[in-house]
Amino acid sequence: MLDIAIQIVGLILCVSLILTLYRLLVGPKLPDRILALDTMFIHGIALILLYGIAIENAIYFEAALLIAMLGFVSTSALCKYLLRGDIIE
Amino acid sequence: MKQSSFRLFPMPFHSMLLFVIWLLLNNSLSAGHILLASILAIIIPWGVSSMTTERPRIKKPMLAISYVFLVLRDVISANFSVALLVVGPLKKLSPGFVAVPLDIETELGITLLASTVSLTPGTVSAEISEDQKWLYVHALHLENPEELIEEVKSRYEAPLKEIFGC
Amino acid sequence: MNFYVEAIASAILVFGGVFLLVGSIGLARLPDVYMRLHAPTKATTLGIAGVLIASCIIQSYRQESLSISELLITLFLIITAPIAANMIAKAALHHEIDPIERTKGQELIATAKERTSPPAPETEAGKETP
Amino acid sequence: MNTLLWLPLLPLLGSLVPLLTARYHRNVCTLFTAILPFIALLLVAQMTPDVLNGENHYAAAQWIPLLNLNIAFRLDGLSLLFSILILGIGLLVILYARYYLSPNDSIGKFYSFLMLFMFSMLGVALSDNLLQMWMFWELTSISSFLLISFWGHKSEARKGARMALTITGAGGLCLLAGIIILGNVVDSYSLQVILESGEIIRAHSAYPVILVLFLLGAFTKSAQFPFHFWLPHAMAAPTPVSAYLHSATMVKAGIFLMARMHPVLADTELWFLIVSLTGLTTLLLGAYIALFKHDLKGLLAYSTISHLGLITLLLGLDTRLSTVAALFHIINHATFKASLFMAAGIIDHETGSRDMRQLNGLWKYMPHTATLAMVAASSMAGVPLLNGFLSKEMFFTETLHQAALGSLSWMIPVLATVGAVFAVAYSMRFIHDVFFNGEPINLPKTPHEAPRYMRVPVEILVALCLLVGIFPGFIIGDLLYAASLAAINGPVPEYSLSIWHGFNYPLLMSFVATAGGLVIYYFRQHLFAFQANFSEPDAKLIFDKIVKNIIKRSTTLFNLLENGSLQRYNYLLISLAAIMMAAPLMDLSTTLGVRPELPYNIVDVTAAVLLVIGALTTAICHRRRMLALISLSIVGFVVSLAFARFSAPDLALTQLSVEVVTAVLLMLSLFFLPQRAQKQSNPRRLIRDLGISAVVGGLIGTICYALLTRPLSSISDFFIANSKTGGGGTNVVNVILVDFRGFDTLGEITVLGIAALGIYKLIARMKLFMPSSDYKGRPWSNDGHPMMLAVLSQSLLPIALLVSAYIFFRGHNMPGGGFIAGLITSVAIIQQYIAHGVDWMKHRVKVDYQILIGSGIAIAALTGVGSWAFDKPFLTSWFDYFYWPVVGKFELASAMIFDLGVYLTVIGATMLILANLGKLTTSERPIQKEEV
Amino acid sequence: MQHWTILPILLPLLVASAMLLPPLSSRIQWLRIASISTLVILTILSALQVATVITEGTQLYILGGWSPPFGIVLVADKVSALLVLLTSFLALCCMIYACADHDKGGEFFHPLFLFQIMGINGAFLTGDLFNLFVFFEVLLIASYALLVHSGGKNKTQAAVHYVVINLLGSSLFLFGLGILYGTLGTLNIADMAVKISQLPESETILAKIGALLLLIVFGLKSAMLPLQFWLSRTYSSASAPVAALFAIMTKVGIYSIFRVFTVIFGDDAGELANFSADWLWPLAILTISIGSLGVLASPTLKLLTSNLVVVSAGTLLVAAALHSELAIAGALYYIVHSTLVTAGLFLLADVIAKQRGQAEDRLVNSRALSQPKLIGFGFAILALTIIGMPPFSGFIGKVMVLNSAESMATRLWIWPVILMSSLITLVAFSRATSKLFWKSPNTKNTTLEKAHPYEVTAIVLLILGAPLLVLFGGPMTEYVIQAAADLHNMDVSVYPLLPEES
Amino acid sequence: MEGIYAFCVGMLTACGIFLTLRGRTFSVVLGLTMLSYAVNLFLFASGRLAINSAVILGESEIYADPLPQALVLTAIVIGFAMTAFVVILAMRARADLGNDHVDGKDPDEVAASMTLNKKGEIN
Ligand code: NA
Ligand code: NA
Repeated sequence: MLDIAIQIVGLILCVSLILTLYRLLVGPKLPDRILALDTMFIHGIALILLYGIAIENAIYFEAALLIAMLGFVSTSALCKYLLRGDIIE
Repeated sequence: MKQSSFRLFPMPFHSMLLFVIWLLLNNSLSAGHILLASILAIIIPWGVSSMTTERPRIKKPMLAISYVFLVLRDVISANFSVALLVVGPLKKLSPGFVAVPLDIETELGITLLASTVSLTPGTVSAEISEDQKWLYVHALHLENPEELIEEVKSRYEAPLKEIFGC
Repeated sequence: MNFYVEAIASAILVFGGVFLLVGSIGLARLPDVYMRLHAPTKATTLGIAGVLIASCIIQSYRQESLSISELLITLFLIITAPIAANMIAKAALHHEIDPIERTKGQELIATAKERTSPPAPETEAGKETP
Repeated sequence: MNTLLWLPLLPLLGSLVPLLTARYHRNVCTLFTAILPFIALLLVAQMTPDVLNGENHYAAAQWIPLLNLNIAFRLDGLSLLFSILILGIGLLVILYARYYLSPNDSIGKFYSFLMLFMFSMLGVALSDNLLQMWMFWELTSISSFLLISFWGHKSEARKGARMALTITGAGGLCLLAGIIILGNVVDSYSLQVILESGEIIRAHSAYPVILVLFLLGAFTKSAQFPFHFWLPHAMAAPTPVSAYLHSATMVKAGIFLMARMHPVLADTELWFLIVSLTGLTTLLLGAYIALFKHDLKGLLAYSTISHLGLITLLLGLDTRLSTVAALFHIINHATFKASLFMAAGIIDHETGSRDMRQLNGLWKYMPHTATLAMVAASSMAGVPLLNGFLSKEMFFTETLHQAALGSLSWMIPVLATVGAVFAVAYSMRFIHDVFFNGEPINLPKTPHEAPRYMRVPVEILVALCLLVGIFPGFIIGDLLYAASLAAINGPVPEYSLSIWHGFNYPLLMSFVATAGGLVIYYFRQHLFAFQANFSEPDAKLIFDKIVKNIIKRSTTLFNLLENGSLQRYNYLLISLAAIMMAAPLMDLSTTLGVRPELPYNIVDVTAAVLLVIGALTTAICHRRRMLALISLSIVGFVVSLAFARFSAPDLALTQLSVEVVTAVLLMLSLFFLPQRAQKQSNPRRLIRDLGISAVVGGLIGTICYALLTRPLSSISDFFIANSKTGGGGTNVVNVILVDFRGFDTLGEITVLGIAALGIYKLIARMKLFMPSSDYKGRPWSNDGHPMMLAVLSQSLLPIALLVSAYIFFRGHNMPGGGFIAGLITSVAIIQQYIAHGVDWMKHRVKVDYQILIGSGIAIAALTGVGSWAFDKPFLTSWFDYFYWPVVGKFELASAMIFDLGVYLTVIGATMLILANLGKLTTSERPIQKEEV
Repeated sequence: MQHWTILPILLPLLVASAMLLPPLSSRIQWLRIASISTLVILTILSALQVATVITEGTQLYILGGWSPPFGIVLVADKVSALLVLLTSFLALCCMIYACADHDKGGEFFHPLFLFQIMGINGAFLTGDLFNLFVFFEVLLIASYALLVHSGGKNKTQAAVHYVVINLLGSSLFLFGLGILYGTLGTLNIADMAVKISQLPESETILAKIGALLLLIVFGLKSAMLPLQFWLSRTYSSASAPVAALFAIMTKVGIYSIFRVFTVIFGDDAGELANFSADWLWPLAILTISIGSLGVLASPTLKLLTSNLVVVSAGTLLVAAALHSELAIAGALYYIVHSTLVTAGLFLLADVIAKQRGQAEDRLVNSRALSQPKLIGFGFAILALTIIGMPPFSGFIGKVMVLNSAESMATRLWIWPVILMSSLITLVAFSRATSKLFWKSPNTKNTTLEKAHPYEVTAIVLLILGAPLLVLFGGPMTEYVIQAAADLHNMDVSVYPLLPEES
Repeated sequence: MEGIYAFCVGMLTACGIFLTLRGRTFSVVLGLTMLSYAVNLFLFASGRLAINSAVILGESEIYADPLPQALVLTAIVIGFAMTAFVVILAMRARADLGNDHVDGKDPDEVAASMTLNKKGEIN
C-alpha cells in the first residue's frame, strides 16, 4: 500500500514540478518566477523525503532541512534584489 | 543599549527552542545529547545576542499555545477552501486588496499577525505601511472587505495583543 | 509494517501529495501574481507538512523509535512561507504588476507600494484606536 | 696550469685592466692594458720553437662531459700563425688607439671591449673542441658588436653593428647546427678526433649538410658574397677597430675555419665548387666596387672583401699548394691592410675627412704617413719586393693549375687577372687620389703629420711588408710551413718563397694586372660616369627596411592572431579540446559497455527535464540576466537532487549550500553589471558557438556514457574497509576528506582563503557606478530592510547556528562536516546582512574575518603538524573512544580539529567576501551616481 | 630530516596563514622579515633536499601514513627537488625585489606570495594526480590575486582573460581526471603508470582522451599554442615581482607534462606509449614560431620578455615531444636557465621603465637611464643568455635540446625553428638595446630615481645564474641527465612508490 | 538511467560552453558555473552511478564509490572559490574599464571609434 502511495505521490510531484516549471518559464514577471522557484524548492523537499521513505533510509533528511533553510534565504535574496538592487546594503 | 550585565540566558525562549531542536535533530534523549543541547542552548545565544534587538516577552504562555492550535486548525480548514477555489472555476473568484488598520505595536507582534494572515483563509499579507499602522492584505476571494478586516482583527490580532500584553 | 500504520501513513502521504498538486495547479492556473501567491503559501505548505508527517510516522516505525526531526522542517516552513510570500508580494507591488481587472481595492496598490496609509475613504470610521 | 691556458686567459683578465685603470691618465691605461697581451705574445714566442718543430701544444680540462664540451686548446702551426697575428696586431692597435680616440671617448671601455674581442679571437684560433670554438666564435660576434657600436650615438654605427651581428649571428647558428651534426657523426667535438676522421665524415650522408652549414658560418663571418654587405657598414666603427677586425681577426675567423676544417671538409667536388666560385665572385665584386668608393675606409672595406674572396678562392682550389698560398696571403693581407686602415685613420684623424674627393695632395702635409701608406698600398696592388706581390704570384700560379671547373677552368686565371687589374686600380686610386691629385678641398681641419707614436704601429707593419717581401723565406718560411702542415694535415707540397721565379705566366699576369690597372685608373672618370648610371644599393638601408618590414609584418600578423579577444581564445581552447576528444573517440567501436544500466522512473525523467530546460533557458535567455540566474538556480538545485539520488548525501548538502552563496554573489554582481545586455553576437559567431558547444557537449556526453556503462575496479574498497577502523568515522566520504586525503582538503580551504584575500584586494579600490534604478528605470523601493524579514531572520539565526553545529558534529559519521557547517553558518550570517544591512551588522559583529581565515588554515595545518610529535607523517589522524559517567561513550578525533579549521576558513572566506562587498557599496550609496 | 619533503609546502602555508593573524599582519616590516627569512630557509632546505636526493635517491613522504596508492604521497625525486629549489630561489629574489615597496601596492601581498610558492612547490612535489589539481588551483588562485596586485586597468583586463581561460582549463582538468579515474580507478601517478599497461583496449581509448585533456590543461599552463594567447598580456601587465615569479608558472605546466606523459604515458604504457608526441610535435613547433613572431612584434620590453617565455615554453615542449632522456635532461637544464633569466628580465624591465619616465619600457627613443652602465651590463648578460649566446647558460640548454633530436627528420623540423627563434631573439634584442641604451639623447638624467638596493640585489642574484650554470655546467648536466633517467626508468620512478605486493 | 545522466551532463556542458563563449562577463560567469555543474557530475560519474548505496557504513548494503564523491566535494569548493573570484573580478572590470565586455572594450564603442580613426589615419 505504501508503495502505491509513494508512486502516486511521486507522480503527483512530477506533475507539480512540471507545472511549477511552466510558471517559471512563462512568468510573466520576475516575482512569478521567484514564486515558482520557491515552490520548486518545497517540491524538492517533498521529493527527498519521499525518496527517503522509498529507500527506507533517513540519511537525506539533512538535505531536506537544508533546502528549507537555504531556499528561504534564496527567495528572500531574490526579492530583495528586485526591491533594492543591492541585497547586502 | 542593553545588557551591561552578564546574563546566562540572554534569549531564554530561544535557549529553550534550541534545546528542543537539538534533541529533535538528533532524535535522541540520551544524556550526552541533553548535555550537548544544554551547552549549545547557552553558548549560541551568547554568540548571537549582540545581533538581536530586545523582544517583548510572552506574557501569557497558555494563550499562546491555544493561539497556535487555533492557527493550525485555521490553516487546515483554510486550505480546503483554497483548494476548492483554486481547482474550481476561476471566473467566480473576485480577488481584492484590503488595508487592515493595526493596533498591535511591536514588530514581532505585527510579524506574527501578518504571518498568520498569510497562512490562513485566502489571504496573504502583502505589505506593511512604514509607520506600521496598516497591514495590506490580498484576498483570493473577497466578498466583504469590512468583514475580512473585522475577522483579522478579532480572530488574530486581539489574542496576539493579549499574549504580548500590549 | 503494521497495516494500520501503513494505511495512516499512506493516507497522510497522499493527502500531502494532493495539496502539493493543488498548490502547483494554483500556481500555474491563477491569473495574476497576487492570486498565485496564495497557492504555494498555503496549499504547498500544508502538502509538504503532510509528506513530512507521513515520513515521521514511517521512519519512526522503521527505526522503532520516535523520529520527529521532520517536524523541524515543518516548523521551519510554516515560519518562513508567509515571509517569503510577503517578500514576493512586496516585489510584485514594487514592480507595479497589475492585478486582474476585477480585483477590488486596486486603489490600495499605490499606497501599499509607497508603504503609506491607505487613501482617505477607507481610513474613515474611526477605526484607529488611540 | 698549462701555459697554453694562459694564452686566452690573459686577454680575458686583460679586459678588466682598462676598466680598473681608466681613471688614470690614458697613457697609464694604455700601458697597463698592453701588459697582459704582451705577456701572452711572449708566451707564444716561447712555445713557437716547439710548434715549428712539429710539436703541438695541448691543454684540456673536463667541463661538460654530457655535451662532449670540454675546455680544450691546441697550439699548432695554424693557431700559432693566428695567435701571432691576433696578439701582435692587437698590441699595435692598442698603441694606435691611444692616439686615435678623442678625450670624449671612454678609452677604458674601448680597451675592455678590444681585449674581450682579442680573447674571443684567440679562443677561436686555439680551440681544440669545436663546440668550444663555436662559443668563442659567437663571442667574437658579440664583442665586435660592442666595438662596432662603440660610437652608439651615431645612427650608422648602431645600424652597422646590428647588421654585422645579425648576419654573423645567423651564420653562427648555422655553424652550430653543422658542428652538432658533425659531432654526432664522429661522436666527439675534439678537433684531434675530427681531424683524423676526414674520410668518415666525407663519406657520411650528412656531409653535404655539414659542409653547407660550416660554409654558411664561414662565409658570413668572412663577408663572402652574398653575405658581404655587412662589412662596409661595419666601418662606422672607430678606425682602430676596423684595422683590427677587418684585417687580421674577425673576418679572418671565417677563413680560419675553412683552413682549420680543410683536412676534414675539403677534397670533394662540392667543396671546390662552392668555395672556389664563392671566392671568385667575392674577389671580383669586391675589387670592382672598391674602385668606386669615395670613402677611404669604404675602398679599404671592399678591397678587404675582395682579398677575402681571393683567400677563399685559394682554399677552394683543389691543390694543396693553393692552401699554402692562402695562408701566406692571410699573413700578407693582415699586415698591409692593417697598416692601410691605420693610415686611413691617421688621415681621417688629421684632416677630419675620409672622402677622396676632398682629400688631395696630402703628400705635402704628411709625407711620412704618405710614404707608409703608399708602400702598403703597393703591397696591396702586388708590387714586387712587397709581401703582397709574393702571395699574389702564388695565387696566379695556383689558378693556372687546377681543374675544378673542368673545361671552363681557363676562366679562373682570366678572372683572377681581371680582379688583380681592379686591385691595382683601386690601390692606385688610394695613392694618387689622396696624396697627389692637386690641393685638398674644404677639409674640416688643416692637415698635418700625425703624432710620432701613432705612426709607430704603421711603421712596424709596413716594415714587415717590406721584410717579408724581400726575405720571405727567412722571415716567414717556418711559420708558413707549420701553418700549412696544420691546414693540410698531411704532407706539405714543395713550394718556393723566393722573390724571383723567372719569366712565367704568373709574372705575365702580374704585368697585365699592373698595366691594366693603370689604364683603368687613367680612364677612371669614364668608368665613374658609367657606374653612376647604376644607383648603388645601400645595404644598410635595404637591410633596415627588410628588418622593419619583417617587424611590421610580424606585428600585423601577431595582432591578427592575438587580437585580444577572449572569445577567440576560449574558442580555440575549446576547439582543441573537441579535436583531442573526437580523434581518439573515433577509434572506439562502441560507447556501450558491459555494465548493466540502472532502471529509471518518471521522477528521474522529470528531474532531467527540469535540468535540461533550466540549462537551456539559462543559455538562451542569458541576456535577461535575472531570468538566467533563476534558471541557473534550478540547474544547481536539480544537480543537488541528483547527488542525493545517486547516493551522495554529502555532495547534495554541499552543492545546496554552495548554490545559495553563489546565487547571492551573482545577485550582488548583477547589481553593478548591466542588468540586461543588448543583443550583440553576430549570427555567424552564434552559429559557430552553437556548433562547437553542441559538439563538445555531445563528446562529453558520449564519454560519460561510455564510462558509466563500463565496469570499474578502483582503490575505493580500501577506504570503505579502513574508514571506521583506521579513520574512526562511518561517513567514508568525510573520512576521505579529513583523513585519507586530508591534504587535498587542506589545499582546498587554502584555495578558498586565498580567493577571499584576492577578492578583498579586488574590492579594496573598486570604484563602482551605483545604479539608482533597475533596468526599466524604476527607482529602488524605499524599504531597505523589510520589517518582517528582519524580525524572522533574527529568530532564525540561532536555529541556523544550531543546525550548523549539528552538521559539524555528525560529519565524521553521517553526512555533514566542517565545510557544510561553515557554509550554513555563513548563509545564516548573510541572511542577517540581507535583512538588516551592513551598517546594522557592523556595530554588532566585530569579527575580523581575515583572522578567521588565517586561524582556520593554521589550525588545519597545525593539526597535521601535530602528528610529528608522535613521529608520524603530516596529517596522520588520531582518534579514540572515551567513556564518561553521565555522557556515555563518545569519540574524539584529530580530524575534528582539522574540520574546525575547515569550518573557520569557510566562514572567514565567505564573510570576508560578502561583508566587504556590502560595506563598499554602503559607503558609496549616498552618491547615487547615474549610470553612464 | 624526516619531514623535509613536505616543508616546501608547509612552511609557506603556515607562515602565510600566520601573516593573516594579529601580531604579524599589522606591520609591513615584520611581514617583510617573515617573508624573506621564510624564503631563505626554504632555499636552504630545498638545496639540502637536492643534496639528499643525490645521495639517497628519491624521497617519499606518505601523508597521513596512508601508503600509496590509497593516500596522497609526496615525491621528491631529482626532478622535483631541483624545481623546488629553483622556485624557492626565484621566490627569494622576487621577494627581495618586492620589498623595495612593490609590496605596498595592495593588501595581502606577502601571504598571497607565500601561498603561491606553496602551490607551486606542491605541484612539483605531489605524486597524486588529483592533488596536483588541487595545487594547480592553489597556485592559480594565488596568481589571480597577485596579478591584480597594485591595480590598474591593464591588470584588471588581463586578469579577466587569464582567469576565465584558466577556469575553462580547470574544467578540462577535471574532465580528464574523471576519465582517468573512471578507467584506471586510481589517482596515484605511479599506480596509474602500472595500471595503464593492463587496460583493455576500449578503455585505452578513453584513457587516451583523458590524457589528452590533461595535455591541453598542462599546455594551457605552459603556454602551448593555441593556448598561449593569455600569456603575453598577463605577464606583461603584472607587477614586476609577480611577473618574475610567474616565470616559473609555465614550467609547472611543462613539468606536469613530463610527469604525466613520461611516467604514466611513457615508454611502458603499452598501447599508449608516448602517444602524446604526435600531438606535441606540431604544437611545440608552432608555439616557438608564434612566440618568435611575438618577440619581433613586441613594442615593450615586458611584452618581449613575455613572448620569450612563450618561445622557451615551445622549446621545452619540443623536448617533451622528443621525450628521450637527453631531451628531458636538456629541458630540465633549460627550465632552470630560462626561468632565472626571464625573471631577471621582467625585473630589469621594471627598473628600466621606472628610469625612463613616460616612455616606460616601450622600445622607443626617450630620455637616458639614470644608471645606464649598471643596467646595461645586466641587460647585456640577460639578453645574451636568453638568446642562447655563449658564454652564458642559454647556449648549453639550447645545445642540449638540439642535440637530443637524433634523427635527421626530426632535426629538420626542430632545428630551423629553434635556431630561427634564436636569430629572431637576437634581432629583437639588438634592436631593443639600441632603443633602450643608445638612442637616448646623451643628457644624463640624475634627477630620476635610481634602482633601490633591494632591486639591484634581486636582479644580480638572478643574473648570477647565467654564468654559474655554465661554470658548473658539468655537475649540472650530470644531475639533469640522472633526473631524466629517473623519470624514464619505471624501476626507479614508479615501483618504489608502490607497496611491494602490488 | 545512465543514458539520461550522460545526456544531462552533455547538455550542461554544451550550455556552459555556449555561455562562456559569450562576450559579456556575466554570461561567462553563468557559463563557468554551469560548466562546473557539468564537470562535477562528470567527475562524480567516474565512480559510476549507484542508487541507495550511500557510503555511510551501516546505512546501506552495497556502497557507491566514495572517492569520486570526495573529489567532487573538493571540486565544488574550489569551483565556488573560483566563481566567487571571477564574479568580483567581473565587477572590478566593469568598475575599471567602464563596460562589462570580456575584452574591456564595448564592440559598439570600438566600432564607432574605428570609423573615426580610419578617417584621420595617416599611418
Ligand atoms: Na552595501
Ligand atoms: Na551591497
